[in-house]
Amino acid sequence: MQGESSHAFGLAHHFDSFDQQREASYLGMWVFLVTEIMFFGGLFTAYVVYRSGQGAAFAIGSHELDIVLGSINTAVLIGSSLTMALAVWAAQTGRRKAIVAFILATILLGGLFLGIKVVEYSAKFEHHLVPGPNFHWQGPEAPGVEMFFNLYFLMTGLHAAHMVIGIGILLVVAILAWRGSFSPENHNLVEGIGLYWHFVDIVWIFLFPLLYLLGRNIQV
Amino acid sequence: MWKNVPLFPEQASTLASEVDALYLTFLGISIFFGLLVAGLVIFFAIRYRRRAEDEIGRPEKAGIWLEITWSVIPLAILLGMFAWGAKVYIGAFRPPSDAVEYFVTAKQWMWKFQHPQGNREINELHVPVGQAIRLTMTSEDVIHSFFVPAFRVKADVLPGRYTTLWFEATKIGTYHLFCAEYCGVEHSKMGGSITVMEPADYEMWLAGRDTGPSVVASGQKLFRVKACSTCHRPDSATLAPILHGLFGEEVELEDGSTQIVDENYLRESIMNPIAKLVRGYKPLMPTYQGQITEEEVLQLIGYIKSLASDATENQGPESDSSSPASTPDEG
Amino acid sequence: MSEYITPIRTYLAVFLALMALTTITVAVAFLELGPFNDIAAMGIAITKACLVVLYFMHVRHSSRLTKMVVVAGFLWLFILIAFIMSDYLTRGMISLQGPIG
Amino acid sequence: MSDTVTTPPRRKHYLNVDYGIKSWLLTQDHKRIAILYLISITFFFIIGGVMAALIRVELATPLGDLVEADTYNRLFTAHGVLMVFLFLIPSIPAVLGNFLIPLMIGAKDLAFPKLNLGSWYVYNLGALLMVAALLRGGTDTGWTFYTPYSSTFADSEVILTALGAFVVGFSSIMTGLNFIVTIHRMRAPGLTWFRLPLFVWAHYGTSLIQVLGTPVVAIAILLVAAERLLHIGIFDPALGGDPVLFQHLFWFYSHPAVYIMILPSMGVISELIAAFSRKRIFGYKFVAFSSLAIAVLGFLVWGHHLFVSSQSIYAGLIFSVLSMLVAVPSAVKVFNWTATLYQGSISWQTPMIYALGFIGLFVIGGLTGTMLATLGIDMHVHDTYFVVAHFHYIMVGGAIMGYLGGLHFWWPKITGRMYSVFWSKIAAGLIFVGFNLTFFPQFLLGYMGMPRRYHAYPEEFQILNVLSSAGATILGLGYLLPLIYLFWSMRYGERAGDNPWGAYGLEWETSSPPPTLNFDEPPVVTTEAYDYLSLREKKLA
Amino acid sequence: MTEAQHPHTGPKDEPGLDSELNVRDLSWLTVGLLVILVVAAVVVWFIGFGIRDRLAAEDPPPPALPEARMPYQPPEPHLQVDPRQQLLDLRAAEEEILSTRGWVDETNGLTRIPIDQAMDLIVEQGLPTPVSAPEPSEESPTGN
Ligand code: HEA
Ligand code: HEA
Ligand code: HEC
Ligand code: CUA
Ligand SMILES: [Cu+2]
Repeated sequence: MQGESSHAFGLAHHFDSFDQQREASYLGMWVFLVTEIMFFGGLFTAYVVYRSGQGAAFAIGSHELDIVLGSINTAVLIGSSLTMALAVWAAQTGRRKAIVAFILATILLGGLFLGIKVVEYSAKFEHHLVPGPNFHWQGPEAPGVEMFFNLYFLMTGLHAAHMVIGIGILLVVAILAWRGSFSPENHNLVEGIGLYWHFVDIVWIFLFPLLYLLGRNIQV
Repeated sequence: MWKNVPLFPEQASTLASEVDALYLTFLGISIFFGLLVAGLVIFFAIRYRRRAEDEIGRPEKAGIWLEITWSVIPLAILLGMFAWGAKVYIGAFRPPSDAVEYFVTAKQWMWKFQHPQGNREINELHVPVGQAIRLTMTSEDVIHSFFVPAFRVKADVLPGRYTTLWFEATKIGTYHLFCAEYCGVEHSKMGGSITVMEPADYEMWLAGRDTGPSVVASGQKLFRVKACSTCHRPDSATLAPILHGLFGEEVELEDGSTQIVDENYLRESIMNPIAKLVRGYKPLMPTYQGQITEEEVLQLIGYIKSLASDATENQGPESDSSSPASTPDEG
Repeated sequence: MSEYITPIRTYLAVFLALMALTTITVAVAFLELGPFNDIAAMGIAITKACLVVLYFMHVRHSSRLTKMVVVAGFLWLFILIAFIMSDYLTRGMISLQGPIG
Repeated sequence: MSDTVTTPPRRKHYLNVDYGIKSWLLTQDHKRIAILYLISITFFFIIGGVMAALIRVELATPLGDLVEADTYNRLFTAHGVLMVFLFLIPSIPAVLGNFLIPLMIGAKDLAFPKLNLGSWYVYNLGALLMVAALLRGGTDTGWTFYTPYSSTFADSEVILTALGAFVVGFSSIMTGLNFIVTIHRMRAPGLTWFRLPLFVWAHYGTSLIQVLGTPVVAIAILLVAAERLLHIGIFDPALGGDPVLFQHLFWFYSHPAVYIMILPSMGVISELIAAFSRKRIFGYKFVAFSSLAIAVLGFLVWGHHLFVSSQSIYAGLIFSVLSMLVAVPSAVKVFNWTATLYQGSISWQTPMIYALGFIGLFVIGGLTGTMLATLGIDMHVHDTYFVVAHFHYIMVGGAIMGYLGGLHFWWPKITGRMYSVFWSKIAAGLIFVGFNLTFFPQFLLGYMGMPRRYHAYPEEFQILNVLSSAGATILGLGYLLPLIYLFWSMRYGERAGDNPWGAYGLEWETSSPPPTLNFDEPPVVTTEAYDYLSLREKKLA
Repeated sequence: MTEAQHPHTGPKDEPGLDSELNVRDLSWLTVGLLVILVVAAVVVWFIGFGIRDRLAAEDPPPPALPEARMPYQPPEPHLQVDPRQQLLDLRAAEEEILSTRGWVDETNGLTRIPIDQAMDLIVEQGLPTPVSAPEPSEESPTGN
């Protein structure tokens, strides 16, 4: 990266203006997010296909998930999106300390999300509702319930992996922000990780109803 | 040497000629467009060769109508081929309701068959000719694919599901069966054969699992044993009518009427020859009623049907079919 | 064109809207609406996603190119799912006259 | 000895501006990165080609006598995987695209130079994984990795190979992303979209496909690895899963992927035809839009690989009719190229020989593709050598001809040297003849019913196989020649001027080789694309 | 290099300006594409089911005897279709018999007990000595 500890990022040699650099960076990040849409899309497709074939089993499986923890997690993640947006605002307006503060808040909330997920996962492990050879389910529709949990772990696992990577990058960005690398002219990295983080939030916005809320109207 | 260069598989099912017609038509269209484009390219490349170092070409205005024309015409051709292909395809995958159901299980690296009567086979399937047959297939392990080039049918065989294909064989013979979906080490060896038999032969085969000599070969033997050949010679019509090429022809009877020679006529001629006396012959042929079983009649009929009108053909062993793609007949 | 800076109150408003929608979607899940359960859940999720995209991700005030990119992404996902479902929903309709044993 | 003429200092360009391995491995110059890619993909082309040679030697006899069945299966899998993922998909975009796009649009570099270098390293990481898999015995699933064989039954290095493909996919995504942003945001003043070279339009379409399609195969591969490693039976029928879902996800990418392989080649052909007819491409806008049409429509046809795999008949009908639709933009291009030749000033230089060869072979490959899209034909020839012939015609006879043509066209620009014209024409001829001899018999074999991926086959197929193998030898020799004379020319070839072909394009207005920042003065564009008239006037002025 | 000499290209002069992107045309193109897809789906529906129905009309009427109607199963034994599942079912059935109580022969008063219990009983009481009539209730299960 250019710049020593207290120098802000400047203009790359192949760009003509800060505006051009910012627009390129923003567009590039969005193109990357489109690839992420398609990446998660494969799993969403599997979910739709299999759910259309065995809706009852999926509803039964969904009942085993903790809707309270899931809802809390949704709120936490939305909150972290808010703090992330505020971090970008701070970068736009050149508030160095605020950037760091908001990014740290985002990291904390993200960590909280992951922590709750760990709690949920261990509950599943205890009940043998884990993908792989150790799966065990006493009730009806065992094959379909196993498929539901396969998808649950794959989708939330991929999502969690994205969050871990996001938190890692946020740490780096926080350090860079502390060193004063960002300015209102060039804070593309903050905007970029912001876009990424919001995308992860959007994935969860879809995962939550699909996994946790289906079949709640049925008494099981 | 060229006789051995295979270019086309045999047509052994009702589907085969449809597929071949579709293919050849499309091939013709492709050759046309290929030659058209290649011809134009070569012609222009020669005609407009660069003659001076700094020569440049003459740009013309693009014409939207030209673009539309050469978009719409290929599209129309392609849509036509699509529709025709769709018709053949649906016909191939939708079995008629009277198709007899056989069961097939594929596993690495063999095919297991079960006839509706209960007989089971491995890697070989015997079927009667002229009967719509529907195969209900599944796999025990990985995806395989049931492919008989002579029938032009193919369908993947999946684990945990039933897939269906159907065919109606039209020609006696033995045809390759291939596995057409990669399934592991012995994928190349996961083949076999489909043997198409006369219905009578098929029944015999089912009953005793003894294929025995075919109808035609048995008929040929009977023709000698029952002394038919003492009178019916292939080269002389003095004593008795020549039977070669007789099947399907019209004959003139004593009373002036004509009749087409079909199976019923042949049977009647064997069992009660005087009833249908052929014009120009004395009533010398004895009746074989009581001296010959129905099965033997069928065999004789089968043999007579197989006699080509080439009178030089006589006592050589008759092969059921000669297809370049057939494996050695398993008799 | 210089960057548009979203005011904080907009962010807060969107945040509250998202929270409200989350509460609604959880509550509605417990009602018996037949097929509309799914439609409601997805509709609310799509609304939330739109809010995040437009405001948190600044798409509302970005170039038309960006908007096209976003639309293209979701359109492609829709194509993936729709075409694959066109297979699964129509299996066995034309080829077989009926289920087999 | 005063007043002597001192030799001017050697002109600095991107090749000699800096020496040393670090200056190459840490470069951010798109031109050097293109050379790095050239080395990598050539290396893997040779390995994939050697495997093809082994396959053809084995197939010359009906019995499986050269190698064991298991080895043969690993051979064709490696051949397909290496040729598709490590050679053909990156080939033109990562070599010619990387080198030329900034030049063609008058920019100093791509939008994200570090990402560009990163993409090369990611490519090598993926390639390393695949090589590791090969050294440990390779995989035997075929390049299509169909489940449940690949996820449950195969006893080979599936995970390593699959992860290799996964990683290489990201390299492809990075390149595509870079190109999209660059083409949108970094064009020179005056360079509107409809003044762009068609090469750029073609790469734009390609990049769209790379970005939208690759992630889906990535997740499909990941799921196979998960099913294999962790036994998460996502495609397991016992759990209500469907192996055909894998096929859907795989082909959702892999059909558009084949358009990734051909579109850049078509872009090259447009440039070659324009340059060697000294004429604007006829129907420029139509050719430009057809690149986008192929990119978009190419996403709607993948089910034509599943016609007999228990996909619903109705879906089969849809995919078939849409496949007919996607053939039309290709037809439009072919006709427009042909029309460009009319009243052109046609020079039979080597790149043009490749371009004209491309047109013929692409038409054959494409028409046989539409035959495959016809349901009634595909059900007979699916998974036979007819399909193998179709795709080799269009990938080798088409895409690779375009690649070689482009390499021969821009070689003087890239290296500053010219190669032996005589040997280049011999090679082109050998390749054309060898290629047709190799793959034409395979159409006949396929219709006869010889299935794909067969190690041993019935005797009656032998003579056509022998013809095919003979052709493969000639083809191999044909490919050997450019390797030799192009390499030789880098040291001993005649030095080339800025514009040895007299072609139109921003890349020809800078020196050969170009300076690191591409242009001494940032260009401003005032003419339409392929405006040879203005080019001649400028030269005369 | 005045403004008049080169038109806007958009981004490099003024980033973010989308004079280059004809959103209106692109939107109509997308709509057009979706319309084509829908039309194709509908037309193909009619073609597909039309051809199917025409084929169905050519089918012979079903045979009078219900046994002769397709589909029917061939006589036992059937082809093995899923050996893994069959084995699982077999093991489950055996496990069921081995681990539960139940009647073996109700008319003769023969029951079975779980095998663990039987093993414990044998350890306590020793192996049963051969007698002429079988001992009820202490018999280890005979299974199938
Ligand atoms: C560069 C790669 C490339 C390209 C460009 C294409 C282009 C096309 N392909 Fe091909 N294809 C492959 C690579 C490619 N393919 C590969 C690798 C496989 C096999 C994968 C595997 O299983 O391993 C495959 C397999 C494949 C199948 C599946 C076969 C099977 O497995 O059963 C089908 C079926 O529809 C198909 C169709 C088409 C069509 C319609 C086109 C069209 O886009 C072609 C359009 C071009 C033309 C039509 C020619 C120009 C037009 C004219 C001269 C005008 C006049 C034309 C008419 C009137 C028609 N291809
Ligand atoms: C992507 C591009 C690509 C390219 C360029 C090629 C190039 C070639 N391919 Fe291949 N091929 C595929 C992609 C490609 N292929 C794919 C995807 C499959 C399907 C795999 C599967 O089923 O899973 C396949 C499968 C395939 C098969 C079918 C295997 C089977 O189903 O059992 C065959 C058989 O002939 C074949 C042959 C060849 C030949 C002879 C070449 C020649 O063009 C190669 C020529 C190149 C060289 C020979 C190397 C360079 C030359 C030298 C180093 C000189 C010295 C060498 C000699 C003199 C021999 N290929
Ligand atoms: C699917 C492949 C297969 C076919 C076909 C097959 N077998 Fe076997 N056979 C096996 C396997 C695997 C074993 C070893 C596993 C076992 O004992 O259950 C075996 C074991 C045997 C054994 C016992 C060997 C021992 O050491 O206990 C005999 C006897 C036998 N087969 C006879 C036959 C006969 C006779 C036929 C043909 C009519 C036949 N098999 C066909 C796979 C096959
Ligand atoms: Cu079974 Cu290939
Ligand atoms: Cu395809």
